[in-house]
Amino acid sequence: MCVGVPAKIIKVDEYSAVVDVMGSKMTVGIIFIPEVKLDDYVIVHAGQAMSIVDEEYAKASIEEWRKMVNDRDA
Amino acid sequence: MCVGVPAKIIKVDEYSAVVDVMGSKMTVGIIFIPEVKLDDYVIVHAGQAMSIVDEEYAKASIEEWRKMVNDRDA
Amino acid sequence: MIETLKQFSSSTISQALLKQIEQKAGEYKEKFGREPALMEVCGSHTMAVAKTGVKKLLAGKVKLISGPGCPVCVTDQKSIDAMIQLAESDERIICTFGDMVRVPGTNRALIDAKTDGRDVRVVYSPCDAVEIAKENPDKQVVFLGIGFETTIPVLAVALKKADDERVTNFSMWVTTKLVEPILRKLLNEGDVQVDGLLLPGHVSIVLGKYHYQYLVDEYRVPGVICGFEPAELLSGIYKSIELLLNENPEIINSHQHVVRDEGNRQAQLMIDQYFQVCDEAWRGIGVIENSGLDIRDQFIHLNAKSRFDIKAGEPKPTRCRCGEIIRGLIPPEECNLFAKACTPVNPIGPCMVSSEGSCAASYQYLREE
Amino acid sequence: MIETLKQFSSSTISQALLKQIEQKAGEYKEKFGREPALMEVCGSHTMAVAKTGVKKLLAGKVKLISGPGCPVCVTDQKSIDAMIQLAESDERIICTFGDMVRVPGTNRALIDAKTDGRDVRVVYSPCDAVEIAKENPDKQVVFLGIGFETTIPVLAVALKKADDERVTNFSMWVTTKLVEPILRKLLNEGDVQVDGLLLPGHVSIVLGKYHYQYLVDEYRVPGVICGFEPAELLSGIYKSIELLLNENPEIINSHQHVVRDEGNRQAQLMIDQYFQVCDEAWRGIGVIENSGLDIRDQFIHLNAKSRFDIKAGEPKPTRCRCGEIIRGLIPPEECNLFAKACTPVNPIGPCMVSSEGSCAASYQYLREE
Amino acid sequence: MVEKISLAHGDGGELAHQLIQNVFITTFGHHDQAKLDAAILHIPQEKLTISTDSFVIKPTFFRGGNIGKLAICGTVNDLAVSGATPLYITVAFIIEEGFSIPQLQKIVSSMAEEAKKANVRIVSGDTKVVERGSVDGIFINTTGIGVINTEEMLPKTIDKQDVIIISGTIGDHGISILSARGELGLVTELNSDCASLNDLTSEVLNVSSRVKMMRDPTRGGVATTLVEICEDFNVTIEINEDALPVKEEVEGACDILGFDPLYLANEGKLLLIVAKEDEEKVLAVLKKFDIGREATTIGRVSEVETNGRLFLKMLLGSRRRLNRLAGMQLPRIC
Amino acid sequence: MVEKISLAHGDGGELAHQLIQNVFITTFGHHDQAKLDAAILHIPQEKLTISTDSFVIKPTFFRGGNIGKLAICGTVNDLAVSGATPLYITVAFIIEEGFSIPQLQKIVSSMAEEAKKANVRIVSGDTKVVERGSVDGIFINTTGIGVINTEEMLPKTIDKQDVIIISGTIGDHGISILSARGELGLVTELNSDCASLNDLTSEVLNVSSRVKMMRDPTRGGVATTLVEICEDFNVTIEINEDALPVKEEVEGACDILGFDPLYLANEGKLLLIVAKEDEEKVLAVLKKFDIGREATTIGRVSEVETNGRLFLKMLLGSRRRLNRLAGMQLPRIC
Ligand code: SF4
Ligand code: SF4
Ligand SMILES: [Mg+2]
Ligand SMILES: [Mg+2]
Ligand SMILES: [Mg+2]
Ligand SMILES: [Mg+2]
Ligand SMILES: [Mg+2]
Ligand SMILES: [Mg+2]
Ligand SMILES: [Mg+2]
Ligand SMILES: [Mg+2]
Ligand SMILES: [Mg+2]
Ligand SMILES: [Mg+2]
Repeated sequence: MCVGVPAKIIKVDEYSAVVDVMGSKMTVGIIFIPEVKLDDYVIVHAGQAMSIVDEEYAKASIEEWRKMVNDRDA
Repeated sequence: MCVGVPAKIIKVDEYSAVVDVMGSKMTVGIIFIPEVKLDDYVIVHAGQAMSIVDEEYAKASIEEWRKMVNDRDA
Repeated sequence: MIETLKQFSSSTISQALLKQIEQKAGEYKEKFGREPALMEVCGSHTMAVAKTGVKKLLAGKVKLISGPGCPVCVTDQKSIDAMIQLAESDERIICTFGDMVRVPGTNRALIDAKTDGRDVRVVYSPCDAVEIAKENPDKQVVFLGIGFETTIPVLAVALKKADDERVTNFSMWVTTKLVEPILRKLLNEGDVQVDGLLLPGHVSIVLGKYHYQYLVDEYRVPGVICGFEPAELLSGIYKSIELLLNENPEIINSHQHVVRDEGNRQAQLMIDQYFQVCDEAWRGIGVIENSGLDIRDQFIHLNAKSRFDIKAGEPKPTRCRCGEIIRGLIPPEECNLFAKACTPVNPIGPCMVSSEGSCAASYQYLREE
Repeated sequence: MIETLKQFSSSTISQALLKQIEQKAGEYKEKFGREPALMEVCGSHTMAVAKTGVKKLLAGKVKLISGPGCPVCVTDQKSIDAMIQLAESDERIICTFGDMVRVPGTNRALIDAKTDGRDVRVVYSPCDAVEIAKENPDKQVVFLGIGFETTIPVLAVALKKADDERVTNFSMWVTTKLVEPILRKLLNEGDVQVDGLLLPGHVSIVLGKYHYQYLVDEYRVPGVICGFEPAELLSGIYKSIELLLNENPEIINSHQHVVRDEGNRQAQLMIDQYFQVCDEAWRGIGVIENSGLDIRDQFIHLNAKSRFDIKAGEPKPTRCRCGEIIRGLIPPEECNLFAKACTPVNPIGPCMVSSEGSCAASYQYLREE
Repeated sequence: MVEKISLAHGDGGELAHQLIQNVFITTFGHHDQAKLDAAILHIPQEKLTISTDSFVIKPTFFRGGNIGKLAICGTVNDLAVSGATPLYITVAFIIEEGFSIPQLQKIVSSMAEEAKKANVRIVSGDTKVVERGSVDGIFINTTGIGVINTEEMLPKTIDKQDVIIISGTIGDHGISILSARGELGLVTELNSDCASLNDLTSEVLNVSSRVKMMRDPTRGGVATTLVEICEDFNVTIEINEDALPVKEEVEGACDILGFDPLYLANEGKLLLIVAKEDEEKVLAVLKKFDIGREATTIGRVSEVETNGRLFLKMLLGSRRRLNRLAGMQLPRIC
Repeated sequence: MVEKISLAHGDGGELAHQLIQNVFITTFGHHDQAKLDAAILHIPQEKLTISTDSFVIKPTFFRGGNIGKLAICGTVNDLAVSGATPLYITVAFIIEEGFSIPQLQKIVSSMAEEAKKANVRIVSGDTKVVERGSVDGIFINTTGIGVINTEEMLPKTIDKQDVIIISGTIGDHGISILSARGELGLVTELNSDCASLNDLTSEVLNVSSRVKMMRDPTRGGVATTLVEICEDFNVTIEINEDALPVKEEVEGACDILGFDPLYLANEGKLLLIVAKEDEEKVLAVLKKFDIGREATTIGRVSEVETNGRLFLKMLLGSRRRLNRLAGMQLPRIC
């Protein structure tokens, strides 16, 4: 439904931030995530950061999958 | 002081005429020579016909010069 | 972080999940006598399951039905004609997402208008269109605002910017769509067997998990919010089948690292501030009450529909079956024109040209001939 | 007719006339102790005597002095700067005769403004500029009206057209010059020895023969109106020397097939209707009272000088000696810059770039190095 | 197929593929070459010559030709005047988005036809489509390769008294294009002289081994071409005003606008420097051709090993120097 | 000399003469050739190859090069991949009135430098100046001639199990240019890969006689180039998603804009089809070069004598067909 990409915040201004996607940079709006801070990862859609990526949850997902893999292998 | 070229009238309208200069054609104004008629030769300057060429006088000039030439040769 | 996210496309994990799904799908078939049918609501999911091969790999085991989640594809032909007509003026600059430019109108597409000399520009962000308006004060700049709930708040940001900065030559032509009304419509009509829903990863950023509770409460259909990488898709499908086997419908947020259960409050507020619900016409379906958003009356000065007198006639009917495809009634291959008269170079319907269209996905990713 | 006119460039006739002139010039020298000095008032005559070789062939026998008859060359530097400044706007289209585009202003020429993106167009007829104005209603179209009495009525036609057709975005920047005041000035000052005048073939179409009677009555200087073809030039020169030998000044119309003795009444009336006399600044000479024509107050709405606020600063003085050249005080070769710093590619003064300029004529037609 | 060129026709994708297949390969007719990045040439010869030109003419279509025909003739002629037999030609198009495909087809067909006439093979092509406004319609580059068959190569040493020959009337192309542009109000029915000259040059070289140099006096006209020869080879040339072949329409147009035919472009004229002894022979050969019927001697080499200058001998007997144009010819009024 | 190109620089007159003298001849450095309409080539060989391309890149200057460098590399590469040693190149400029002469000088210098690097001689030139608005800045056509030294010519018969090798990361040029345009807000420090490949190709051909075909995957990218090979030579090729070398910046940019690196242009990458037996040998040679350090095998020929199709083997093991682009890549949002 919409392209969204994880991008790292490398500079924060009042209403905008510069993000880096593996070396490619872009200025995006942060009106939807005013709490964002340097080094956060955000999902960018059409020039706006929509969400801050929570690494804990991401790791938990992977953990869950790994367990499934191991369960199966076991 | 000004480029002026003899051109033959090949079409006459109310305020303009089409002239032919040895095959190249152009539309020119005739406001200065309202008496102009088909087949007249006119002097054209910057898109306006300025004067009707009088062949009699032209011939007279040539006659005059020829006489000078002959006088000299004689 | 990137290392973590990269694992979402890990081949090992994905292969393992595939096997797990096959097993669960087997159990399902045993129990219910047929394969489980899941609908990807979201066009990006349609694209992702095709592009990664998930759809092919699960063929015969899990039925993946493409839903109405491609915003270009669901846009009514008359709306598309109106947007193209809008471009037919030397006084205007039409700004659009790349997705719209090749979509066929009744007579031609935006790109043909551009070829003919109209000023049609592809922008990445709607705010770029406001900047273009500021740089071209003698032209009317119109942004074509299409999209579902992920994109709508972004459109609101552009409206806010134009309004705050008093950019008087900017306006937006809006035909946005909402997820809930179309899902209700599909589930109410019941023409297509949908056992569970893969819920959109990005729309859900805005809406959150709780929003979907009506699916469970009113339709007893389970849903899993998931992402777009192979492992995410597969685990979403796995969880969906698990829920179906348990016969205990529930909404699972399997995209928690991105989607908060309550959604994004700021984005929701922005939507409320600049938009109001309206009836919207959906391709092949017709008008659905309160199924879209248009610019609030308070900001009517930014609404291209009131600024320009555009009257698109009734579109010429074609044999394109996009309408049925977006409702999940038929797969693209069942359209007689598919890959014959209709190809990405010569698209007959929007589903063949939109980057999220089901026909485009089938043509590009599933077809080997 | 064409056959008749072709004889005007007959080599036989011209050769014979040359010989006759040589003889007459010999008589003159015998009688007066020096060669006869004739001034070609007209720039086209300057060009013609150079281009046909007449000047070279008569060198040492008849002194041909170039006069002030090149309209570009006599235009004051400040006026040229103003016209170029006029072009420095994106809102304007400047239309001009080809003659003006390479004339150097203090900083640059019109052609440089064009290279920089200004809209400068060469037209053949001033009326074409009115048409351009009609085609470009959102631009101000300005025609640069320069010229002597042949061109002034043609400018009047364009003014009439713009006025009759209410073309509100057309105007004309006029710096025209009149022949009589400058001739009086030169003859009054007497800095240059002029025995007789070759009177302009085309200006005389408008003015007629009788107009020049003041030369005879007030200055006792004879004049011959003649054309531009070799035989015409030569016979004009011949008749001039004859008059000088007779010591009986007179105006001869040697261009009778084109010039009526009374001139062209219609053209004279058009001039009167649209123009009024004004003081004009002449290059290297300064302002001469009543020496030019500007648009009548009644048509001030067509006058670019009142429409646009153009203020050219004082031009930077250069070592260009055009001012002296147009007064016939020195030949181009006496300017230190001639053919060194100043060439047609890099003109320092207008005389090097105008197609009728004395320096251009010398550079192109007389110089062998 | 859509009727207008779009940017997608130039991006190397499906539409580009279709354009090349349907318009270029079908018209130029070589299917295998198209599969490769570079064309293979078979040339049984060691002395090769190459020439490149871009064609940007406005208008694209004019009396006597179009940009496509011109692009073939122009490069064929540059090879031909160097004494070579043109064999191969490459064509590269830059096309504006929105350009009409039927018009493109017409241009491409003219190219195929003229290439056939001139007996050259079109061997490599390229098509770029650019955004509207990035180019005005269509520009074409052609690059040609020819072989030199003669023993000695041109140019040969120019001698005093060598004659200057032109194969026909001058300035036709220049005035025809000016009129086609319609800008200065001039209307003529004059055709551009646009033509391939390789038959002329090869016949001339067949009969005379004393041709010193050949040129096609295009932009800048006969005068500029000769000025360049004078400077480059340190010779003085004198041409005669009354010997210059000029069509009446061209003379008339030049009179009106204050132009000089010596500086007008030609696209199908051959300018030769030939030893006096072979003057008649060469003229006779040229006159055998339709496009050489009005061939005539216009001047001679008056000095060699000098600092090169070009002179025009005028009717009255005096001469004047001719220089390069200082800028384009502009219509003069006053 | 004036600092901007004016129309008079292209009309064959005095200013045109000065421009050619001061900028082109001085930089390219051959004074005698300039006197003739066509250049004479000395090629001790019978198998010649020729290739033409126009370069219309915007912006004119970009990270890693400019239009001039690109114009040399591009044509050198088309010759090189055909198995030839590039020898001569012609250059033809179309320049907009008002273009900066110092910038032109920079472009011309890059061309001279790259030509020297690639060991090709610039032998014939052309300059046209067009009215403002008739062209966007500067376009350059180059046409190159090369000789084929090998016994057998490319392409050779493609066999089943032949491998597909790419000389380095894909899409660098495409994303670098996109970023240089600044239109979509993307900023990268990525250089275009713009480079001449003839050293690579000649070394590869030196060590292996089993190179079947070489290409430079420019417009349309690796996917389009391979689709064309599949269709033209009736083979099926399978490439592996996880084997594609893609720089992180390129991947990131593609993620944001919804682009596919397989369809992005490259200007300094060599794509080879090589017999399996020589795979390691060829890779070893490529890796010796700076620009070949990341050479890698990306796929193989899976079928021959079939109706040619290209497939991408995906991470999860299934495959999908790759077609030509249907139009340009456009950034997608929804
Ligand atoms: S294949 Fe084409 S015509 Fe058929 S439904 Fe899809 S878009 Fe419409
Ligand atoms: S040669 Fe040049 S500088 Fe000298 S007077 Fe003439 S125009 Fe002026
Ligand atoms: Mg050439
Ligand atoms: Mg040429
Ligand atoms: Mg030539
Ligand atoms: Mg190419
Ligand atoms: Mg004449
Ligand atoms: Mg090529
Ligand atoms: Mg190429
Ligand atoms: Mg050339
Ligand atoms: Mg290539
Ligand atoms: Mg990815």
